[in-house]
Amino acid sequence: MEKSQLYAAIAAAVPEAATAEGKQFVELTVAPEKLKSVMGRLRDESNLSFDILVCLTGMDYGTDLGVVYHLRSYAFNHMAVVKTRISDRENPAVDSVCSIWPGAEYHEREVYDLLGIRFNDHPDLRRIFLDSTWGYPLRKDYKDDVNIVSK
Amino acid sequence: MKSVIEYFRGIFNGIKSLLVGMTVTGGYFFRPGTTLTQQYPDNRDTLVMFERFKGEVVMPHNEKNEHKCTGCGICEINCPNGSIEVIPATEVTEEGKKKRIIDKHIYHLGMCTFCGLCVKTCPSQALAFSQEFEHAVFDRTKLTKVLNQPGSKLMKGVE
Amino acid sequence: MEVKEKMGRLENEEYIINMGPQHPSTHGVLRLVVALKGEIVQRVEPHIGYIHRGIEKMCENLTYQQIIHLTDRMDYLSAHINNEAVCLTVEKALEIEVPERVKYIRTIMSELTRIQSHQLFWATFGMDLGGLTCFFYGLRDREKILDIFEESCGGRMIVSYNTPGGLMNDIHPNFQNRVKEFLKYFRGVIHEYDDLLTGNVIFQERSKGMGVMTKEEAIAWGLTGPTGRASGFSCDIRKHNPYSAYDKVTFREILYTEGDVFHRYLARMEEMRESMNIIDQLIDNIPEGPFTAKMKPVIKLPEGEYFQSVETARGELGVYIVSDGNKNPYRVKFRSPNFVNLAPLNLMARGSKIADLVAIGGSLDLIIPDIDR
Amino acid sequence: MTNQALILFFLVGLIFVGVVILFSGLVAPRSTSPQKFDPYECGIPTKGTTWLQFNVGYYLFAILFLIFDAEIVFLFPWAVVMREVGMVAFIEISVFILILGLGLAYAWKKHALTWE
Amino acid sequence: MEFSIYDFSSFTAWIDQSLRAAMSPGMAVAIEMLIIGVAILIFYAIVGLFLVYAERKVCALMQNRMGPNRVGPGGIFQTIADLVKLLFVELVPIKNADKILFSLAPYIVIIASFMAMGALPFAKGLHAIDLNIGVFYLMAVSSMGVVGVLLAGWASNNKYSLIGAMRIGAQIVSYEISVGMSLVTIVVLAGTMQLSEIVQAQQYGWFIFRGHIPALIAFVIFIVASTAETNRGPFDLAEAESELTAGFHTEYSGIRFAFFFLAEYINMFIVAAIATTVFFGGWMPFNVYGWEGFNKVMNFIPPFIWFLGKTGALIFLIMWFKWTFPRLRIDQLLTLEWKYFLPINIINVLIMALIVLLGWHW
Repeated sequence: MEKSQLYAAIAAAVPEAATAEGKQFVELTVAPEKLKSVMGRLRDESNLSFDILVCLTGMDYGTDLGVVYHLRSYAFNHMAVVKTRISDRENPAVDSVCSIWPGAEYHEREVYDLLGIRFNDHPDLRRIFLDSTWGYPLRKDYKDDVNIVSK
Repeated sequence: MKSVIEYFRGIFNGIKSLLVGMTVTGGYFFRPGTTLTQQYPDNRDTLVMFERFKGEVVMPHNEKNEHKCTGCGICEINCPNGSIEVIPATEVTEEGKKKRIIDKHIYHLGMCTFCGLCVKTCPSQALAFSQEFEHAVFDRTKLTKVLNQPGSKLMKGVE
Repeated sequence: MEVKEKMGRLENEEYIINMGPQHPSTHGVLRLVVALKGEIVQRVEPHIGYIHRGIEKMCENLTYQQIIHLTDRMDYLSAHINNEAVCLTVEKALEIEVPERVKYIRTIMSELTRIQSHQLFWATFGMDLGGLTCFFYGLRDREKILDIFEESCGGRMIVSYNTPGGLMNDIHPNFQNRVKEFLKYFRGVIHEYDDLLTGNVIFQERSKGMGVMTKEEAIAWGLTGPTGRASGFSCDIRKHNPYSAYDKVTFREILYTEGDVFHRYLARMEEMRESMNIIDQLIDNIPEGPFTAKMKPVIKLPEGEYFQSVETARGELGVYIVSDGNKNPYRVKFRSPNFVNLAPLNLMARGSKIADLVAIGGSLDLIIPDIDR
Repeated sequence: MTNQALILFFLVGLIFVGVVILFSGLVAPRSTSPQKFDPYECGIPTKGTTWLQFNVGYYLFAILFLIFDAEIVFLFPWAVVMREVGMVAFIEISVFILILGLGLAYAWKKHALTWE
Repeated sequence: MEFSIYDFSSFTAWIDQSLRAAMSPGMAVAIEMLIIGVAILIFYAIVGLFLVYAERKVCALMQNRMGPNRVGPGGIFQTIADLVKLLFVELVPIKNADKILFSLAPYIVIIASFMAMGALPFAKGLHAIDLNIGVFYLMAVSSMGVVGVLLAGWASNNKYSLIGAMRIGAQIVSYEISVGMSLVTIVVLAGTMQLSEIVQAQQYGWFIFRGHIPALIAFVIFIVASTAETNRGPFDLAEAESELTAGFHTEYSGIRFAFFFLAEYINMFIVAAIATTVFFGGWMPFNVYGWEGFNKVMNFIPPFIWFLGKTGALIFLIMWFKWTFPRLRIDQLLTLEWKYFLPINIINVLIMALIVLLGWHW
């Protein structure tokens, strides 16, 4: 499927997401509360069937936090990027996609650990790398004078 | 009956596979000449490293104790770990102009990751990798090295 | 609170054993908290982060050239492929076409990296199962590839050979001869691997039917690399989204359907042979030309986001770079294959024995620095 | 002579180990670091008691062992006198072994020989 | 007084007579005991040290490397250097361990191996204990060492050790039967349990040749089962280092650990020596019927050398197993015993009995 076709198919399947034909992949921007239903449809729609969660990245956009999902389809070998933005920096939360892709479990724990984004309904949301005394190091406003030496 | 045949075939194939494995190890046992172990401290004199081996960063000096470092500091900027510090000095040339030279080119071997960016980006090829690989010392401070030799000068013609 | 939570999960009548961080079979500082009932594993809980270095955070303060040498230290057995992943991402962002010569050399180097990684896998996997001799044979053969690396790149494991736009320096004049010599040598000794381990009845009994992942599970968990392909998940990036010179070679994607320890092992064995075939096709045809494209000394990616996957020895490594137009990236994310492959360990090992847990862990071929990053 | 020799070997072993451990205890250093005395568990303090009720899957094997070890005890004297007694001994022991063999076959059939 | 290296009985008798002539009978026995004790101790130490060195060299060569080569010519003194080092290593008292059992365990493994060693017929007349139930005695004593291993694992207060101990428990209850059964097969053929008589019976051909295929099968099972009993090779589940770090001896340090190490090698020697005695004619030279010249040359080699040579070859075989095969899993270990060795062994004994009764053996 060509990218433009994929774009059209995605736009038809998930009308509530803002879809854009990005530089590399089709990009979708979804509100956090609609994320789970959008993701579910992206996986289950037979002409999309995004059944592989390639990558799950936590982002700090300065003002907002965000989560970026890279999805791939086994059958069609096409990719799409789903983005969601959370404006609440103090108590960020987004729905977990573990029930859709079980492989998301570790990714989400990592994002929780490094950026402090909570995932609702996550089976086992604990910090994965760092202990509880650390802040959230991948946030842009994270300060650590002891361990980070900037040139 | 079939299971009985399977049973004995299993035994036979199992023993055969074990014997095949034993021929490999036994083969090496009875051919002791095939050992490849390097007798490292003994072969120190004859051990030659590859010419591109990244042992440590050095600043080659010629026989007149001259180096090529102009003290521009590009290596310092490019080093990802901050293992290079260039301490510049100024020198008044014969024409009376002030010129930037190096006072000390400090290299922290303990922080170096041997990425090679300093050597690659040096505009005057003043740095190089040596084949020295025995870096062990008893004191961490000895890992901090001054690369330009005392009393050395900038090579003529290098800007 | 965190600690209490953990205690609550563990405090019951099960026999809790820590495997790791100081344990011979965890290949690094992975800690597995294993709940046992007799010899049977009830639950495995990986605890990671012992060597978390925050590479993603460090990248935010470094230029694109400087990032390369950090990626070496993630999956140190696929160092060259990791370098390549970042370089490909940067080149894609800058829309640079690298010279053909670079593509060929990168591909050959990647395949050599894959072979040496699988050799080490074979060595350590044999050792995990108690066949200590495997370790020495594997390392002996791996040494020859490391010598090839050292001659051209100057480093053995940590090669840092790629740079955005090309290579650090050209291949050594001896390179082609040495690679051919190695292929000849390795084709001659690879049968030892099969004789010693693959065919061995004890090994087969221990590995067949252990830690099974079905194709559906593998896809759902995102298992990639030989681990995924042993389950029938056709996930070879080289095949499906070719990069560098992979579109110029013909090779087989090793696929099995069983998804057990034995077939993960077999997939790696076959991949070594397939890698040798790939090198065969390329080694004599390296085109002449420059070893690097023309690059500015300071690389600034145009604003945007870039994602590129490559196939490392362990699976799909994705590099996701978000740039705000500066010389430093805004955010770098590495989708490391080991991190993903570790996740279903509990699923695989549940109900097997301790010895199987070691075999399953070994068959995933985990590199802990890549998990922790 | 034989009995004394048995005691002798027992004593030699005892003295050998005792003397060497004593000597080692005298010359070896002694540390006071409390961490060193912890049981090894990969650098993590042991959780729970070690001597917990341990589920071993081989009690059935232990029972079978008792049966067959007793069988061997009977087989040894039979083996010594078999030549003198002749074919009768063979038939008798065949019946004996057959009964035990049937027991083994039964255990096999009932999957008692698979570790659980 | 004349004695030959081919028959030590005259030599021992001469010692006995001269001692009895010089002093009271009680004193003489005491002196004899002392001589035997010291001799066996020295032999024990030499065998231990040499086997440790041999294993390291064998495994090195099989693994395509050099092995010890620094201390002495070819590294021959390496084990002595190791021993001295181990003597000077701290004996760490483990917190909450069962102190008595913990220190008792090395005694048991060493004493068991000593008692087994004493019953081996090294050469004609060179035989400290010649029981009429020698085979039985060896079986009993050599499996006693495993109890020490079990104790060590239990007493260490370490979870790995405990699992190792449990495994060795399973191993004892299984492979004891195989060892016994394969020895029964030979006792059927020999008609005696006295080791000296078994050796003597092999004067005109070793049992492995005379007993047809049943003897060969018995030998294979014996060597595999005794490898398992000595907790070695592919059967080293109790110390499986990839799962249990060091298994039952994880907590043992210094010379206490060295005793377990030593006992393992001595046990290997003992099982190889038993196999030599019952299958390979003990100290009997290799003779081929009709080749007079060849037999003369073979007979010229002293029996002591024959015995050690055959034992050494079998030890090499056991080492070869260890450095080639991956380790078995505990359930495979039991499967191998109960589903393969035991049925085969039972039938094997019966076939052997039939062969003996019908006079089909040579």
